[in-house]
Amino acid sequence: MAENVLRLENVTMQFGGVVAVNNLSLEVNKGEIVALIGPNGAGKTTAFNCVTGIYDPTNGMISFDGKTIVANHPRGKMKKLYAGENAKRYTGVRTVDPTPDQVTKLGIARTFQNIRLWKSMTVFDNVLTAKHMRARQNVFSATLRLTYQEEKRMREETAALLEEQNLLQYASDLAVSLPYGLQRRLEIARALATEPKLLLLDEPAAGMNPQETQELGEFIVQIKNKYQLTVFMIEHHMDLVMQFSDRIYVIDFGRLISHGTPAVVQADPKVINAYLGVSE
Amino acid sequence: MKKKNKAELWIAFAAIALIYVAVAILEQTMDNNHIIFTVLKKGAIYSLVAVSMNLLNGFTGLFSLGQAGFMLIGAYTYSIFTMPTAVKLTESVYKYYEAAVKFDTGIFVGLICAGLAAALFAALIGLPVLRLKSDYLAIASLGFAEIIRAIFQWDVLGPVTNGANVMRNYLDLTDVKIPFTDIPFPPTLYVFLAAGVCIALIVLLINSSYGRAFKAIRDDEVAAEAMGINLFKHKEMSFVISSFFAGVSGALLAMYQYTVQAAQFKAAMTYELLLIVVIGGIGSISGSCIASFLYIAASEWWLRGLDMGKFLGIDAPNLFRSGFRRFVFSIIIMMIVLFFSRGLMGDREISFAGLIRRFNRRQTAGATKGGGIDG
Amino acid sequence: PAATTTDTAAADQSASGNPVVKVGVYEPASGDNGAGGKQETLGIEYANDVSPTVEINGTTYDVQLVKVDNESSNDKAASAASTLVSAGVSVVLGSYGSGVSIAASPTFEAAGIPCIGITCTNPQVTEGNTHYFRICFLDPFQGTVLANYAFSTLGVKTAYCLSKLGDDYSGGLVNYFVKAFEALGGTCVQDTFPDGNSDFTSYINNAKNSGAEVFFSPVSTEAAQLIIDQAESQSLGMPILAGDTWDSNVILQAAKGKNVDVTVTTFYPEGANAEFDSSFKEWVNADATRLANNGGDDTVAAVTAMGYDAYFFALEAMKKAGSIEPAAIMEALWSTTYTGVSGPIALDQVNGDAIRNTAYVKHCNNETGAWDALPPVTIG
Amino acid sequence: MLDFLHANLSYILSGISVGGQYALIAIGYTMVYGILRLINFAHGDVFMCAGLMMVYLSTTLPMSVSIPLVLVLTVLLGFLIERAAYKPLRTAPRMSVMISAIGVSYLLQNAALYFTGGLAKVYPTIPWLSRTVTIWGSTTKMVTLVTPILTIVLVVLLSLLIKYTKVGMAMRAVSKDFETSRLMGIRINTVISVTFVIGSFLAAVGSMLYFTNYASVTPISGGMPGLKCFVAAVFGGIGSIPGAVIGAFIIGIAENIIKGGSSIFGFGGSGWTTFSDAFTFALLIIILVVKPTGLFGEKATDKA
Amino acid sequence: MSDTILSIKDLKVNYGGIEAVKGISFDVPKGHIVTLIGANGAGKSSTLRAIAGLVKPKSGVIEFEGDNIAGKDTTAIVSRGITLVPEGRRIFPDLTVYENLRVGAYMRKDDITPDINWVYELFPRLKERSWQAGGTLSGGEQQMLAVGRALMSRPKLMMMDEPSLGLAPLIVRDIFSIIKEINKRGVTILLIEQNANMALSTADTGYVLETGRITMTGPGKELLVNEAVKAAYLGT
Ligand SMILES: Nc1ncnc2c1ncn2[C@@H]1O[C@H](COP(=O)(O)OP(=O)(O)OP(=O)(O)O)[C@@H](O)[C@H]1O
Ligand SMILES: Nc1ncnc2c1ncn2[C@@H]1O[C@H](COP(=O)(O)OP(=O)(O)OP(=O)(O)O)[C@@H](O)[C@H]1O
Ligand SMILES: [Mg+2]
Ligand SMILES: [Mg+2]
Repeated sequence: MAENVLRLENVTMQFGGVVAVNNLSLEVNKGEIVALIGPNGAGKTTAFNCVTGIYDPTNGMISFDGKTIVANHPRGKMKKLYAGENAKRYTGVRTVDPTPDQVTKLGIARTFQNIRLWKSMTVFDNVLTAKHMRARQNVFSATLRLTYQEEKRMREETAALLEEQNLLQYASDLAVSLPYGLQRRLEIARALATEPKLLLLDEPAAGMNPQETQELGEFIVQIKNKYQLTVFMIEHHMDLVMQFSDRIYVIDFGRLISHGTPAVVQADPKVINAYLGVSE
Repeated sequence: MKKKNKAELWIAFAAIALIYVAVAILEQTMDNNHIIFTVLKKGAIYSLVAVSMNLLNGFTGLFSLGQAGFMLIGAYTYSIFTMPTAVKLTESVYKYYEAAVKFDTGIFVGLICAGLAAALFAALIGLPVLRLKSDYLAIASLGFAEIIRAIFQWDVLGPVTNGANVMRNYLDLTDVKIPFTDIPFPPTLYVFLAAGVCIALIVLLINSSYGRAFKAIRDDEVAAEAMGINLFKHKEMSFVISSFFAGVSGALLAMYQYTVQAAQFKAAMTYELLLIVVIGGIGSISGSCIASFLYIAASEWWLRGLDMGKFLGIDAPNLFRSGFRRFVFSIIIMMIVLFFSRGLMGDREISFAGLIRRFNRRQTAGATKGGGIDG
Repeated sequence: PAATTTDTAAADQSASGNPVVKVGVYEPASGDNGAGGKQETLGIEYANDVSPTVEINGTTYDVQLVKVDNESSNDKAASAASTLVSAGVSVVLGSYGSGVSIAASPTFEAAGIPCIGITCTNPQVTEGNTHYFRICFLDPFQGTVLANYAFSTLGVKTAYCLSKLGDDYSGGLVNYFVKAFEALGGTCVQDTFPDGNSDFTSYINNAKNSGAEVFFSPVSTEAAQLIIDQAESQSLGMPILAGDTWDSNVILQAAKGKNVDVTVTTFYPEGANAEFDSSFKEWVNADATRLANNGGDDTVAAVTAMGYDAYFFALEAMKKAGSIEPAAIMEALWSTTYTGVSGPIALDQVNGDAIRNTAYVKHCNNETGAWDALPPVTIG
Repeated sequence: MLDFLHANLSYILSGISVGGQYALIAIGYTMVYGILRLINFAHGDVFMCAGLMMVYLSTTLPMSVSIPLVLVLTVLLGFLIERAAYKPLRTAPRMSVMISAIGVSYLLQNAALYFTGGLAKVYPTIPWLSRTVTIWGSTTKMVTLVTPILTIVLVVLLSLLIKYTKVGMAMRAVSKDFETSRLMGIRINTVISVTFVIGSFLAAVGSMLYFTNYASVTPISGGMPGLKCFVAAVFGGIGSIPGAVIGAFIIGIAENIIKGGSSIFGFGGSGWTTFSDAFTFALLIIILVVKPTGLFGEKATDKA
Repeated sequence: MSDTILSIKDLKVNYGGIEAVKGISFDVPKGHIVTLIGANGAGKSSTLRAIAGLVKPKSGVIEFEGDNIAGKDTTAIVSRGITLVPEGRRIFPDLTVYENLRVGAYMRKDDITPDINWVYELFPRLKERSWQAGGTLSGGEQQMLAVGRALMSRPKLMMMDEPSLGLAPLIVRDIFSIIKEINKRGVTILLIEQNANMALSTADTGYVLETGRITMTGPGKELLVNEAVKAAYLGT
């Protein structure tokens, strides 16, 4: 049995009356590419946001590499509001509520549904800045250039990374001036610069045509192997999902409705009803 | 590419050195009471605050309007610390109170303490305020500045702050001595040195890994946080550092002005600084400096004649009466804002290579487009 | 490192061919004290019109006024002062408002230029300075006069004192008033209002609720107008007392026809010198701008008379110095004497303050909108 | 309790009155912010200019003419400011527009300074409004009683306009998305102008009520009320009209109670008044710390 | 052959120094569905934005019903009967579904009730949610609203910019059947899609855009089987 890298256990995220993620449990194993699919508004992005610390889930536990990184149970106002499953289950657990940067530091990096590059920065600086987190320096030593060697190392590594992604020729261009597809690739390169073990991709192929989507899939496999990553992605392009993922989780209204290998999921009537539709 | 950068850096150094030499020579040869020195001193001090404000507003994207408050803290800390104990105790300044601070320090220690006091305060108010977004942050920081001003005017603190009355007789620019001697240090040069060192530190910071992190926060907070940049830590850092330098510049302003009073550090002062930062170009250090000098020179020197009956040789006491200067000045500002909506420099810096390139271009061909400014 | 500026001053020549001596007029034309500053400046201008030249050591000089607006603001003081220094003035007159005088003092000191305070009454203006002189009485004196007046003449035991936060003038005067009033056995309730405040109703209610019998508020004329207006609408019901700033036709206009009782102390009461009054009125009425600067009518403000005296006092000092060198004038000022429309002026040898022991008391007549003179008060 | 209220009625009365005047100005801030995301720093100065116009017009014209004329001219001023100083910067960075607003504020103040010669101008008495009335032993001007009523009537009218009319709907649409509004055929410049016209109109009404209370107008008369009203708008959640009104009343009343603090609560001496403005800000900061977008502010959701 | 409603001649669009559209020409016949496909950044959106007047074209002619509308004001253009369903839906989040539809008919002075009923008929989902604020709808619902809103102005020409972006496969199919439905009612449609398969099988005519230029054209069904198109846009 493969060891699991990411594990969600009964995760629930409630906004006021809306339960965006409802008692969701899933696992992502080391070295896998796992896809999360489901209709619009099913709660996929919300689930990602719970993992990365942007939201603080209402209930449930998330562990990464065997360590609990998020844990919560209904408190305060939520206590009255939330009466779903497992409401009491985690009351004894110490709540863990990391900020996104802490999660990233643990080794989870992500990309965004709508590209979020740093607009005023060059391609090079976008990647270089992502290395800031792991740099060994403080504000004084950095300002007074006492750690110039560290800076030099960061620059060399950035250049190497860009070289690898075939982005080096754009190094001094503004990130936003790149074509869309390259921006996606740059966003992934930036995420890699944080030296992650797990990469979360939110609709990496949005706005790409089938051909570009195909290339993207190959690219993901390539970096996964090279950096020994685990990949967890949200996607609506079924060609990409079915061809490249090892396993698929399907959610609807925040709940898991199906999971398994692409073949299994594709044939599941629940999934066809809620998501895929009947192909003509 | 690397080589060209190096060369440019050296040219920049040379140019800055040249400015210093020019100031030193000017001060040795010209009458020291000429208004030009007022402009130079105040301009240098405003450059420092403007740059520190730019660090926060321009580079970190935190829209804060608390600058005047931090300058106030710096100015008061400096004046309280450096006012000779004898003066404090002789009633001449603390007329209505018994001075409570019974020690004094030198100028250097005073300046550092001024910065530290402002930084400390910034660290405290940063905790609640930095959670707020854009305009809410602006108004909250403006509010804090007003609260600080009220506290410094409070008569209960009179023994320390002299209530709402002026602080004076502390060590000012005339008390600066050349180290280990009793020879007075040229005051304008001193202000230039002090402000220059501070600005240099800010520039080094901005070009370091931390500076990039600040810019990342400005461009996209969510992405910055997702890439492992601790938002609060970095915002607080930028806020504290910016306030430190605002405090130092407050102290320099106190030195230059000979007297300080809390009443002067009003919201209007912050607006004025914001105006300078934007006119210079948000995110441009050299822009802030140039705008500071131009702003001070125009408002306090070049346009004075508009107020005093005679301007550019035209004698028209009825038109050029009191208030006309400010009227004209505000029209000029509006023009700049409307026609250079990104400021004089945009977010670029002056670059000597750019200047040279422009110069060459003009000499060789008729190419007109492009500026002397460059990334 | 460099020499002083006077060589440029001496080199200037006017149209008449006479050499020129420049006199700096360091006064506010805007801000809180704009109205007072303008009236003070009018006195100087009038004097300059009356006597545009001065004979020093046999040479006739044209006196040229160099005016700068200090905007009633301490932070503008230093650069306004540098403007004068830069223009090469030999002596500076002003300013109305003590704060700006204190703030500009070091700039003038550094340039070695003597200054003559006209109506700035705060002791700190001249204290410890050898270059700042003054031709009016001081706040400790004025405060004592007002306290005596309130305690003895009005017979009140509790006073409500309102000053502006961060204003040296009102803060100082209230302080001396309180000291004197409490020494006499009275009690004081103190309050301050912040900059930019225009709602005085709460302060008036505070005064009423505090059980005070007199409302002492030696603040700027801007605030005074508001106080008078709101005192009426809130039925203050006690006399208002103030210092020299309120001696202004702005106050008269505000109080005319209102149910308020205003008494002020001042440097000069209109009518004390009929000749000066009438010729000044003629001069003011001759020009619309002057009239506007005087607040719209031809009332003679005390500060105007003082400005007039200050000008001649400065000329006197130049004559005595026999030079237009600032240093020489500064030296000569200590021993200059002059009898002006506001009385004889001589300076003490400690701080260079005028030796004056008389303050004039005026009461506002709400029907005629003019000042009624009360007997002057002399102390010491 | 009743006695306490009775004794301090005058503070509360003037608080309510000031609050009403603040509300009329605060609405201008909040509406412009709602539509342009712009802190219109010049709004307080428009208010001051309305005061000065009244001073100058009433010297030659009767009240029945000057009052409507002031309303019209102020509206025109607001309209011109928008066209000259903000419209050219529609696509410029947000900060530039704000600086333009600060610039206009400077310009208006300095123009007023130049033309008035920096002297305070006595505000004319508007006959009926200035009458003194006595209620329950406290004397006050008629305007104190009129202000809150007038304010509430105007605010209700305004809310109806925004909620139910076509131009109101357009305003709400434009405030979210210029480009798409244009695609719908909305003339955004017209809609923005309407916003400024309404804001300036209310400022003009506010100026009549305010200066009737405070007798004189100076070039900086707009500064402090402007800042306070902006605080009121933020307090209530900038962009929200009811928020601005409630914020304004809270600030007006709190401010007057604080000024009367030593008398009402019987301790503290002049410390209360030293901090009267500071208190306003402290209140604001407390609200913002608890509710980062003000009392009725929309939540800024930034989804990842 | 039916007459041409929109005719583009040598259109160029620049952003600062960047040339996004480098001189393209094409016609849209009345009553047809025409689609533009092409890689990211090919200039598809820029073309539509130029037609709608949201960007000023650098040069070229945009003829709508015989008049040149290039460079005209957006309001003037949309009042002629052109409408754009913008990239990313852009519904007004604070307005209710009903108000969003009303804003869509902002320029009309006549009775809009029949049109609202028509939209509700097309999208019964919107009728259920008519009092819900637009911002709280799900992505698919928002897309329906954006289309409905565009219909409210009774357009002669409806331009859609990637209506299927980010939608679940099920909804994507819905959207395309709705496009056909609208077209049947007489509205000419100019469609941009990344989902080239769907777009080409729906459209009467297709154009392929590459870095600001048109490189191929033909009936949708033909392009669908074209080898070059297949290789570049349809994947394997
Ligand atoms: N901050 C929030 N406040 C309130 N509701 C929210 C918030 N974030 C998400 N939601 C709601 O939660 C539900 C799930 O949204 P989410 O973005 O996770 O969907 P998704 O599965 O990523 O859909 P899509 O495929 O369209 O991106 C939606 O109904 C959404 O409106
Ligand atoms: N506002 C803008 N400023 C500068 N460049 C722009 C702007 N909008 C688009 N561009 C550039 O113009 C080119 C064409 O963009 P456009 O949006 O028209 O492409 P598209 O074909 O619609 O692509 P996509 O599939 O990504 O929507 C791109 O290179 C893009 O970077
Ligand atoms: Mg999503
Ligand atoms: Mg596009």
